[in-house]
Amino acid sequence: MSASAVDKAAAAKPANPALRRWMDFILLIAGLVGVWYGLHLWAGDVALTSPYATVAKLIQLMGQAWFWPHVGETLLALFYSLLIASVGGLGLGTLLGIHRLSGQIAEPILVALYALPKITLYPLILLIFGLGLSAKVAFGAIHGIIPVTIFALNAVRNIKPVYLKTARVMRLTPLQAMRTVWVPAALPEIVSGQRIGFALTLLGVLLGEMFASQQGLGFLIINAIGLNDVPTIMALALLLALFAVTVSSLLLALDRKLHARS
Amino acid sequence: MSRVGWIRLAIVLGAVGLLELLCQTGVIKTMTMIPPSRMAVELWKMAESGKLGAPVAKTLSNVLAAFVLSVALGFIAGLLIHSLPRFRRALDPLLASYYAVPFFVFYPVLIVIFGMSDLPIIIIGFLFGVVAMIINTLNGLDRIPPVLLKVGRMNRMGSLQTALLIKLPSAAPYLFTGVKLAVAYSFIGVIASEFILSGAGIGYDIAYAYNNFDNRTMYALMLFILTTVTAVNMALYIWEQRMLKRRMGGR
Amino acid sequence: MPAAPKTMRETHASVAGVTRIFPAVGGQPPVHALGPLDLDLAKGEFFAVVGPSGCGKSTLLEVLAGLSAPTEGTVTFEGRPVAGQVPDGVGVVFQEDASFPWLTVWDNVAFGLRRAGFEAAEIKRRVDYAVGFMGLADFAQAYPAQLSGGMRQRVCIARTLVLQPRLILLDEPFGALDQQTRLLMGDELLRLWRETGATVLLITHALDEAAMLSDRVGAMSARPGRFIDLVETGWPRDRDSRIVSDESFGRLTGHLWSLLREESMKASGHKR
Amino acid sequence: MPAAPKTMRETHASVAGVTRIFPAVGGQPPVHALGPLDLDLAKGEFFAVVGPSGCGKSTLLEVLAGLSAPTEGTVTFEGRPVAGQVPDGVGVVFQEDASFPWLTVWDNVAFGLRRAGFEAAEIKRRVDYAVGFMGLADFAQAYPAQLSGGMRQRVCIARTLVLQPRLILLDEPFGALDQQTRLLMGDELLRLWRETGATVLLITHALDEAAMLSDRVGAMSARPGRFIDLVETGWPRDRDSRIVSDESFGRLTGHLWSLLREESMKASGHKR
Amino acid sequence: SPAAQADQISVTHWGVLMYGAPYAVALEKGFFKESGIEVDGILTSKGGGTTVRNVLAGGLPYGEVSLAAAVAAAKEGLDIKIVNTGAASVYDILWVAPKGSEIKSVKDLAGKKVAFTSPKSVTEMVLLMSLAAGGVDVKKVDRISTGGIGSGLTAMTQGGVVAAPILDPIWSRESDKYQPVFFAKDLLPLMTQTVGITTSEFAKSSPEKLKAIIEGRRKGVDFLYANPEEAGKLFAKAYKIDEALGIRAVKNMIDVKYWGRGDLDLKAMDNMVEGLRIIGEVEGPMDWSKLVDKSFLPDDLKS
Ligand SMILES: Nc1ncnc2c1ncn2[C@@H]1O[C@H](COP(=O)(O)OP(=O)(O)OP(=O)(O)O)[C@@H](O)[C@H]1O
Ligand SMILES: Nc1ncnc2c1ncn2[C@@H]1O[C@H](COP(=O)(O)OP(=O)(O)OP(=O)(O)O)[C@@H](O)[C@H]1O
Ligand SMILES: [Mg+2]
Ligand SMILES: [Mg+2]
Repeated sequence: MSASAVDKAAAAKPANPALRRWMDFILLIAGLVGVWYGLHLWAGDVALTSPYATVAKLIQLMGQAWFWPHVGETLLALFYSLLIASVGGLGLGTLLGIHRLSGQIAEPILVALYALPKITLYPLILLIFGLGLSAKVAFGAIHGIIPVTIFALNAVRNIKPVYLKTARVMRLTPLQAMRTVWVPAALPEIVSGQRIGFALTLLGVLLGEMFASQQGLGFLIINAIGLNDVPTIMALALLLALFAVTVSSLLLALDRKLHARS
Repeated sequence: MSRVGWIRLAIVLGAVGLLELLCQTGVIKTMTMIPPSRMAVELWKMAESGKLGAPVAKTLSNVLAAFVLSVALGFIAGLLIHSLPRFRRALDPLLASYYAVPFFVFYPVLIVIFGMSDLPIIIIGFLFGVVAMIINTLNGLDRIPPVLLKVGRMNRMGSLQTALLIKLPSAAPYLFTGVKLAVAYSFIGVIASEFILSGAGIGYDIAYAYNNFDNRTMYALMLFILTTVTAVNMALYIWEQRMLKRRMGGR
Repeated sequence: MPAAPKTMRETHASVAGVTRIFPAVGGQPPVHALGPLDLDLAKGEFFAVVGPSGCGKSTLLEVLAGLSAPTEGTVTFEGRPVAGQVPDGVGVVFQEDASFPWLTVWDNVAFGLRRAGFEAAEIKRRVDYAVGFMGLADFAQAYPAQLSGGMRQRVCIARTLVLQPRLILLDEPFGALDQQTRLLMGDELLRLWRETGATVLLITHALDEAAMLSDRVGAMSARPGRFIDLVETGWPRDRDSRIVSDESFGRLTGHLWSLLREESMKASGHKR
Repeated sequence: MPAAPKTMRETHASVAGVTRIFPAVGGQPPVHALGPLDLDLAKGEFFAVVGPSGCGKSTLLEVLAGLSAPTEGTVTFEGRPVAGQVPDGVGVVFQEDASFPWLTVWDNVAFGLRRAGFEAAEIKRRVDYAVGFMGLADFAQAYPAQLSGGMRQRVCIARTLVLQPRLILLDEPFGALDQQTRLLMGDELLRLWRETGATVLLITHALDEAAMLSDRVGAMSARPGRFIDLVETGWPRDRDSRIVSDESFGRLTGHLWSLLREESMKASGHKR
Repeated sequence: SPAAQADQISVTHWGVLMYGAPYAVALEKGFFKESGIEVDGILTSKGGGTTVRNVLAGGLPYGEVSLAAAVAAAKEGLDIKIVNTGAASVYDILWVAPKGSEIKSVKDLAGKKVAFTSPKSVTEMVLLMSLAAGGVDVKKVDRISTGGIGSGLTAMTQGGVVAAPILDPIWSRESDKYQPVFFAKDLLPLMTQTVGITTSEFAKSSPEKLKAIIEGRRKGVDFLYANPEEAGKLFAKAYKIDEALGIRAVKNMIDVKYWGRGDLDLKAMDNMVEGLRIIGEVEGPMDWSKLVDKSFLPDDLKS
């Protein structure tokens, strides 16, 4: 009796959960494209091009030789700002997490700074960093560094004290303890922070490019806005969304793997 | 105030003092930045002359609208998404990458949908805030100990009663994180839209002062935003600490 | 051990042919957690369940309470089938801490009474009594976070008991207490049981507790849990923890211990 | 109870005049958690500590291990003062689950050996043995999240024991296990203790466990914890859980129970 | 400050509006090199004071900015000099209505909602002056700031406003969708729209470079007027737009003599300042003598 019930339960199990998840994702994307198409029908080409026209425009853009230096420029700026935001935020967050008092002092300040519309800082950034790559990098980094810091701070602060006690009982050197206990214990939350940090850093870089530059995707977007070139605006927004979703999914997969263990 | 609070205050005052010193001694030029004391004086003058009233009212009411929408709809959307685990799993990669897309490029679409009014700007603020609220609502609902929901069933409670009397209070600490972020993003969304898309409001006035090299107005307004955001944050922080203290027993 | 005249008593709650299989999730195979298993609880009986960890004790309790549906079989309470809903008159104390951290001790205890729509005066009377009875009077306005684990468990017990359920299901209610305090609480549970005449099902890890408190002990096998023996204790209704010095108490626990030694080795995956 | 010739044995670790007071934080007053208290552990002795919840047992252990400094008094291990650092040769199993969720069972157990720089072959030999010994062979490549609470606790015990400490401090190591499994694990701990000749300090809630396993039981008062009695059990070195049927076992636990009944009522704030 | 490449100059709305065409031609034809300076890129920005700030923050402090922004910067005490003229008129601006709309002239705007880009911008000024010049009571027109050209057109398509401003090359691209309501060229006098500016310091230290830039641009302007077809193609290439569109836009501008060759027409500049006065940007008289420096102009344009 019960054996047959077990079989029944086993039979109800779908063939391949990974496949089903992909199907779900594709269905969701299809739904979003449907909404997009509906909006397009409603608002018309003046405001929103159709999914098909957008993809066609994007493919056309990607076929142009001049397009790629812009992508390269944005990626370069993103790379440097991510480096600053991720590594800097991680280091700062870790220090603040280890030293409880400074963490308690700094966290509300960080949160308040985070809530400040950073776009209002742009004039200041320009005055400090001048034009060009450094300003973009700075703008990207200030968008990303605070969330990364806050996540890392909480990750380190929330490490179970008993892990640290274990490290002491094992008589680990501070370096050993850092490498083999602190970092792996805090890693899942750190990766979560990096995901948010990535998205915001990218946004920051784009905003920076919109103000003063002659290269980069942000520059192309602001130009397209100026020219009221809706297909290009849409194609670039799509490209950015695809890029962000891809990176985010990769980090999410890592995130899930790390969280699953703990 | 606690010891930590005093140290924090001292650090902030120290930073402001240092800035003041650097500006007063000319290490930072007036063309670059005016001293904090001047910012405060300028802000006071603007407030007295009544120049501040209209843009502040406009921006703050837009922020408030965006915030209320984000929190309310974010919570409801969170409840719905949480009850659809497959949908949620598919949605996950989109939620986190969402912030990388610059929304204001869709401003024309929003004009089409919502007309020429404050609404498109409120919607941009809302779009920024709502996702943070959804993410944290999901987080909070995930962390409700299942046993509390069982207590609800034992007391034969309906789903609305359960949502209000068990899910909401139980997830409250996480919802609070969402609320704090929604405040931040409502400010960021509304003011950034005003800054980029022009029109009216504090963000626009900052952009305008910037374009006209009017550093006094620009910094006065930036000071205003900074203090407002900090004050709102501090109020939320204190409220949150009070709740957490009760719940965590000061641990 | 003298057998109590069980068959002569009226059946209050029962499970018949019940199994519970948790369906497969992720890559993991389905888990056959319980049964098939039959059990009749007589009205006013104090029944204890012991068994190795993970054998399905909590699963049995949830099925009996109507909190989860059995994969096969039927559950009956007071003559009516239990399906998908907790029947009126059933109270559960869960294994985990189920106190609401956002309510004071007093409000926690009053929670169920308020949902059930009692009058304010009646709520106050019952809650004040229960809070005092559970030794929580000094902490009535405290929040659960300020209490020790054992005190929190007492809040949950009080919250369930103020509703005066006719069937009380207790899942390791004394788990967070030290052994000494467990015995004291056991005595009080016995007094309450005597006073109200409720039917009690108590799940516990501690064999001596099971042997001391109950009319009948059900010893479960390793997962999937089934009863390998149902032992009548034959204690008088009017008993307390001093029973431990009774000579038959030692024989009883010895019997349970030998029954479960094998099972618990299976369950804990020990030395296999 | 025959007194063991304790005075003739060499002292291995000791605390003298130790108190521990947690300084005030926030609005809360300082907590006097422990002492003043003296204790000498003889080399090779098996010492058990019992006492009501919150009386300072874990605090005593931390002070003894050098994990936290006493507010007053001195701690000595193998003739040298313990100060600010855990001395070599001390192993601790904590009350909470301390298995590293990011490592497999095997890697968890190997953790300390790797840090201490053992050779790969030696690590493999010791870890394989310990994993098998603890009944975890089938789960060597599993992560702690896939294990039950009891199995995780066994991982932590194995991780400490493979280092072959000369002083083993155990804080409720069987807390997550059911009573039956506890006894089995107790037997194995006894075997290990006999084989290695280590000194053991075991903290436990279960009086029978303390009485069964140890040479000497220290019963602590409610907070601030002090020893209200040190009871020699007088068991032979070569013993196991069958001792429970010994007539003097009942007398021993009875004595401990009466000692602690009062204390635990104080500590749990019950009926005051 | 860690400056960007030293061989880039700033042009307001480069890549978007017509101010950049002479630079596009000069770059492509090598006119700057011919005149003795290496320019290998143009920095763009949203216009207004942002371009001025970019000029001051960038490596090579020369840029073409709106006259309004230059005046505002000078009023706030920024140390800049106006050294040549860019766009000599505002005749590139017109207002359009949807095809088939009843709005056909400036008079039809009375009592209606009309878009401009943002408060105190050139479009607001041109709208106010054009209404006045067309004899429409300004108070009767509901003027709406839409934030940009694109959103203005969208708002108009949706019926939020009856008319919206448009400029080349967008106008050339979308002229079949809209009907013109009025052209600034039909209503307004000659008003200098953009000027070249630099810092006093740079004017002192590198007069040769300034002269070379001004000369290079002027050659570009001459080429535009002389060879509209080829110039249109070069412009389209630089702006990454359709060739036909580029040619059409360039021809439109040639028709209204949009680009100045560099000579500073104080009268036309005063006209612009008058406009700024109307929208409340400038108060009091303007003293050009401190701000304008003609010494870097080619000799034939210095008069
Ligand atoms: N939701 C679930 N999904 C899959 N398996 C489950 C689920 N809940 C419980 N199980 C499994 O069912 C079995 C019985 O669980 P149950 O909680 O009833 O045990 P128990 O006897 O109460 O154990 P304990 O004494 O440790 O509380 C266990 O092996 C457990 O792993
Ligand atoms: N970090 C701390 N700060 C303040 N008080 C503390 C701290 N750690 C422990 N205490 C207090 O010290 C007392 C002794 O704690 P300890 O953990 O040693 O008790 P215990 O005997 O191990 O209890 P249990 O049996 O519940 O594990 C408790 O009252 C506890 O509240
Ligand atoms: Mg259970
Ligand atoms: Mg302890």
